Amino acid sequence: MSIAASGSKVVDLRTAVDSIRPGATLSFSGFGHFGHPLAFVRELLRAGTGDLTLHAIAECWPAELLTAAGRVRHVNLSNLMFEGLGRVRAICRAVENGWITTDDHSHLGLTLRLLAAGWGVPFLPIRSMAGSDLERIQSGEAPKFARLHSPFGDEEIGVVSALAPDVAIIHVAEADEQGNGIITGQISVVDAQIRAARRVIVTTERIVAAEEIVERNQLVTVPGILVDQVVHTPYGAYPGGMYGLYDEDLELMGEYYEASRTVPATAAYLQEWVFDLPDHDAYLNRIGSRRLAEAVVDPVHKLARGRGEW
Amino acid sequence: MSIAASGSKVVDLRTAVDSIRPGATLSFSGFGHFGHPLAFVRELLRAGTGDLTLHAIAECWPAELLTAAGRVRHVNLSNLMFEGLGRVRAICRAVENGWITTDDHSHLGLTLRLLAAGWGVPFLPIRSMAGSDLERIQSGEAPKFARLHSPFGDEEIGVVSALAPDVAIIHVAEADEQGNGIITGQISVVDAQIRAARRVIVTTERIVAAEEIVERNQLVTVPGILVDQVVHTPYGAYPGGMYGLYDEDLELMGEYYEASRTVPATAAYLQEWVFDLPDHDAYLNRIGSRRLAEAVVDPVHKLARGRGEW
Amino acid sequence: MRFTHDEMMTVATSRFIRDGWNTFIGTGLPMVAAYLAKATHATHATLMFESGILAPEPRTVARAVGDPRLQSTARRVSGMLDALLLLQGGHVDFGVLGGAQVDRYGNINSTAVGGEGYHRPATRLGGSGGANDIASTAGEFLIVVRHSRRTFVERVDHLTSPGFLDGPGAREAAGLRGRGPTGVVTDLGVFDFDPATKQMGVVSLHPGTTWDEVAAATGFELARPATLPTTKEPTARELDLLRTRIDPDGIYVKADRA
Amino acid sequence: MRFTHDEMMTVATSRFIRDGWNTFIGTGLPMVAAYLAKATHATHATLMFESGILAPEPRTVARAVGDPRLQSTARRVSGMLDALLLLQGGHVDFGVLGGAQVDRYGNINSTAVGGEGYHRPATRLGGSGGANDIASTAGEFLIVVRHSRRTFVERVDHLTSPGFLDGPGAREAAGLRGRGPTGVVTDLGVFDFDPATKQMGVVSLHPGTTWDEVAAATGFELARPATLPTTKEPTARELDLLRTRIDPDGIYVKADRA
Repeated sequence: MSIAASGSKVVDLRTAVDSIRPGATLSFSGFGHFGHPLAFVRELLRAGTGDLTLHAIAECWPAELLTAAGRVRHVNLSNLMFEGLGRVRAICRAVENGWITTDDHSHLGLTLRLLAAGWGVPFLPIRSMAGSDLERIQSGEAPKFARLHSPFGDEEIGVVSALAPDVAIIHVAEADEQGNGIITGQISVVDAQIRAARRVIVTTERIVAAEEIVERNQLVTVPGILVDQVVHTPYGAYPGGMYGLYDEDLELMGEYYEASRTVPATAAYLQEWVFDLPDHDAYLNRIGSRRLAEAVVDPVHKLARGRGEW
Repeated sequence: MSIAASGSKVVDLRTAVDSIRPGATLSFSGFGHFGHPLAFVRELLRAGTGDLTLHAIAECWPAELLTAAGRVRHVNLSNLMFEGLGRVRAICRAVENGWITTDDHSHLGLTLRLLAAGWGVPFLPIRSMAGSDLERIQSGEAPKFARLHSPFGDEEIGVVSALAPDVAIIHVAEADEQGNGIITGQISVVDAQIRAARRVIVTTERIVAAEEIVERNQLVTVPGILVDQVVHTPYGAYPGGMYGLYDEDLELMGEYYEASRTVPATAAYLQEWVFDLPDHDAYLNRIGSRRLAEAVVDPVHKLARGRGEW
Repeated sequence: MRFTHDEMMTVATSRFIRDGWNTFIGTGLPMVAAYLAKATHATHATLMFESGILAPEPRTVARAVGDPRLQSTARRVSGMLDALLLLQGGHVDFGVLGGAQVDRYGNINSTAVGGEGYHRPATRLGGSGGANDIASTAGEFLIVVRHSRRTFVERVDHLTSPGFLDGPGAREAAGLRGRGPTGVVTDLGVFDFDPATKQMGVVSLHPGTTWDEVAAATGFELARPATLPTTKEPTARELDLLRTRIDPDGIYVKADRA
Repeated sequence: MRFTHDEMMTVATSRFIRDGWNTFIGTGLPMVAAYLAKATHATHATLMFESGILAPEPRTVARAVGDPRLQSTARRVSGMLDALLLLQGGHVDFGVLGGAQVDRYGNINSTAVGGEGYHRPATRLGGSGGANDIASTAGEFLIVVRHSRRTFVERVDHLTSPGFLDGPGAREAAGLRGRGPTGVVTDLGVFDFDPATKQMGVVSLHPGTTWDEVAAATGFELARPATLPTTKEPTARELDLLRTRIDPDGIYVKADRA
């Protein structure tokens, strides 16, 4: 039973962030420059919650910002980079200097680990990772990969172990107050994340009436029964984009990317864009309504005007 | 590579049916009284193809009609009954008389067997079937269930073996000529079936332009790359229904259900409604356009007029 | 107030459903009971169907687990694999199961009865469907059947869905995660399972039912408790909801309209 | 006709893509090559992205594998789990991979270079992503990298994605289902792997490239074949398609605009 089944699950951003304990293991939605719950991440940075472990498949921006602020201890990852820009420098620097530890997987391997946890089984079989250093180097808290003899034939097969984050934080386009959430476009690995996590926090661009969800009930990627808290965070993925709603702000993302070349510049960026702003409203005020409006996409081509042909 | 990647995969119903060899293992879409590819089944009955093995999770109508005509040798099943009516009498009679053999699973067990085949792995773990006669009685060609010791902890876990049908026959609401198919409403176990099968035949109410598929590309349950043949079969699930398009014809379904009480009456029903009609067009002519029109559902409530409140 | 066996069974079933629970049900009497529970003490119970339908709120009673009424009013529609993996993943608190045979340990047969056994039964039935999955992995489940010696048997001909198997510790040994059956509702009474022996015992007899009737309709020995409580009657509100709102046409729950 | 290194690499890559193949790609030069193949000899190749995007037909070149242009023009949009399980299920004929280091067996490092190894490298990179999955389970794959001694190394510092591992039989022993790497395209030439030894060999050098240049830019011994064919130049049509239709702004493929 979901803890808030007795009514609306809607809470404010600070309440949701305060439910994250120091030392927690987290997993975030997002892929490329889209769909990361960055309003949540900034509030989590302000809260000061540290000693985190991340199960990071495609959440480059949350992982980078949390690592840049020194809040991360260990990352189980499959790929972290900024598409079209380059390396996630704060994470790379932290690894190169031994500030954080990592355990590497293939995308399928780490996703299946989450799925195994979500399905309530100790492992799932996999046809990749075998023979590579992803098999040989096991540096997580628990073993990630083993080989089994199939009971159904003379065959050896790899299996990856179940891995459950304490909390999955998922940003969606629309959700009702029970957390039934719609993601427009590709869902990245949200399906595995929400099933694996012990708790699920949904941040959403819009909270909509149940009827709006019912009308498009085949598009509900996040079943409300898995959700513990729902937070209304308009432009919650900014400066990243939300497919179908607004485009990523390449200029602002580039500003972080440039700052990330050095530790002091990174710290200055975080000071300016996170710590000096009291909350998400202040962040959006700072961006300004004109810039937010310019990011809004054409409903057919899903690109903002001025972003070229589709 | 799908065999028809060089262009349209559209063929006529007879061509698709003729691609099914005697002795084949088949799996059909459908759930309750909805979504079964019954136009295909009737044409398969006319073709005389026999000695079939079925992997039957929810396809009560295809399984019953094929068994009633003596075309089935073995059924791997999880549940076969007519919701709201009662037993699938031809199948029950065939089992009680030893005319066919069966191997029973739970719904999850049989679905995961198909999924294992689709994922290219020899087994998938499962938390049910253990301790029951579904574990103890193994009467398929190959073992279905075993227990494994997890390499990640002191735990025993059940696993079900991969099971691949030769052909999955899936009825959809809309598909493009490459077989990218949209099912409106619940998808039953189509996701597992199409991934497991060596070949996939899609029968569809409408063949639509690619643009119509692209517009709703998040609703495409059947990826065209898995599909080998596409067949246009309007009212292809009749006398069953298609969610969002037409309701089931309870009178005609009831007519079969009554006939199924005895072997001669069953044979007479098949003669009248299948063998005496040369093809699907003749079948629809016999039903008559008035009756077909009456089955069309209200676009909002998804029920035909005269079927009561929603 | 007069009420029928169906109504008593429905009301008794609904009382097993707790507020906030994710409840996995099929159609028929259990579905009516679940909507009754939602209309009374379990407002925030969520209904789930094996077809992948989540939290439907149809205006009239559905005829099937894939009924258009359920799909068009659900918060989410997916498929069977999704529904059963949510179940296995531990997200279902409660399920309701029927069956052709039940034994003293709450094991259920819905596959094959009599004859030479599984391969050549006298009567072949529908098979497990999702029942074994619910019995194995739901938090707990309730058995709802009509009471007769044919149904309440010493040993089920086919153990389709696990109750407590052959007694204490057996579910754990098989690795089953759910707590197993916690009750049985029949047209004669309400039953439960002894925490120590895992054998069926009497909770209450429905109004008007005698111990002798129950004993005669049960094919295994049922201990007679010192006192025999009577099942709490359906309230006027419960009957009114059933008769006027939830199943007014008596599709699943027959009301005495004489 | 003049052309750039980028253009030669793109055209050489596109020629590896066969008609009808399901091709799993990322963005960048390989995506441009795939669209070139579809516009020339492989009309019915289907493009798949790890983000779950199937058969997109964007009007302009996409910047990322989750680019809105790809999503809004795709025949199907799902997610990563779906895409990678279709890959593992055997539905992908061909993939294209890059990397920071490649060895003679086609093993690829995209994780960590130098320093004290994996736990404390001199340079941490992005990691496998779907690359290991493609290398392990796609029908076959092509390696596309720039040619230098830093890239073509005797032994990769981290074996992220399996080529032929340590030689003949090793993929089979590890249970890998894909056939492995079948070619390498660099800015200097086209290479393949010897069927017997599984070691990299020369297929052709790009126009204007000498053997000495290749040997100097390769950190392991590459056998000099008796004859040194020249890679077939890009045709006027291929260059025209690249420059005017597929990547007119030179986002991924630099044309010499001097």
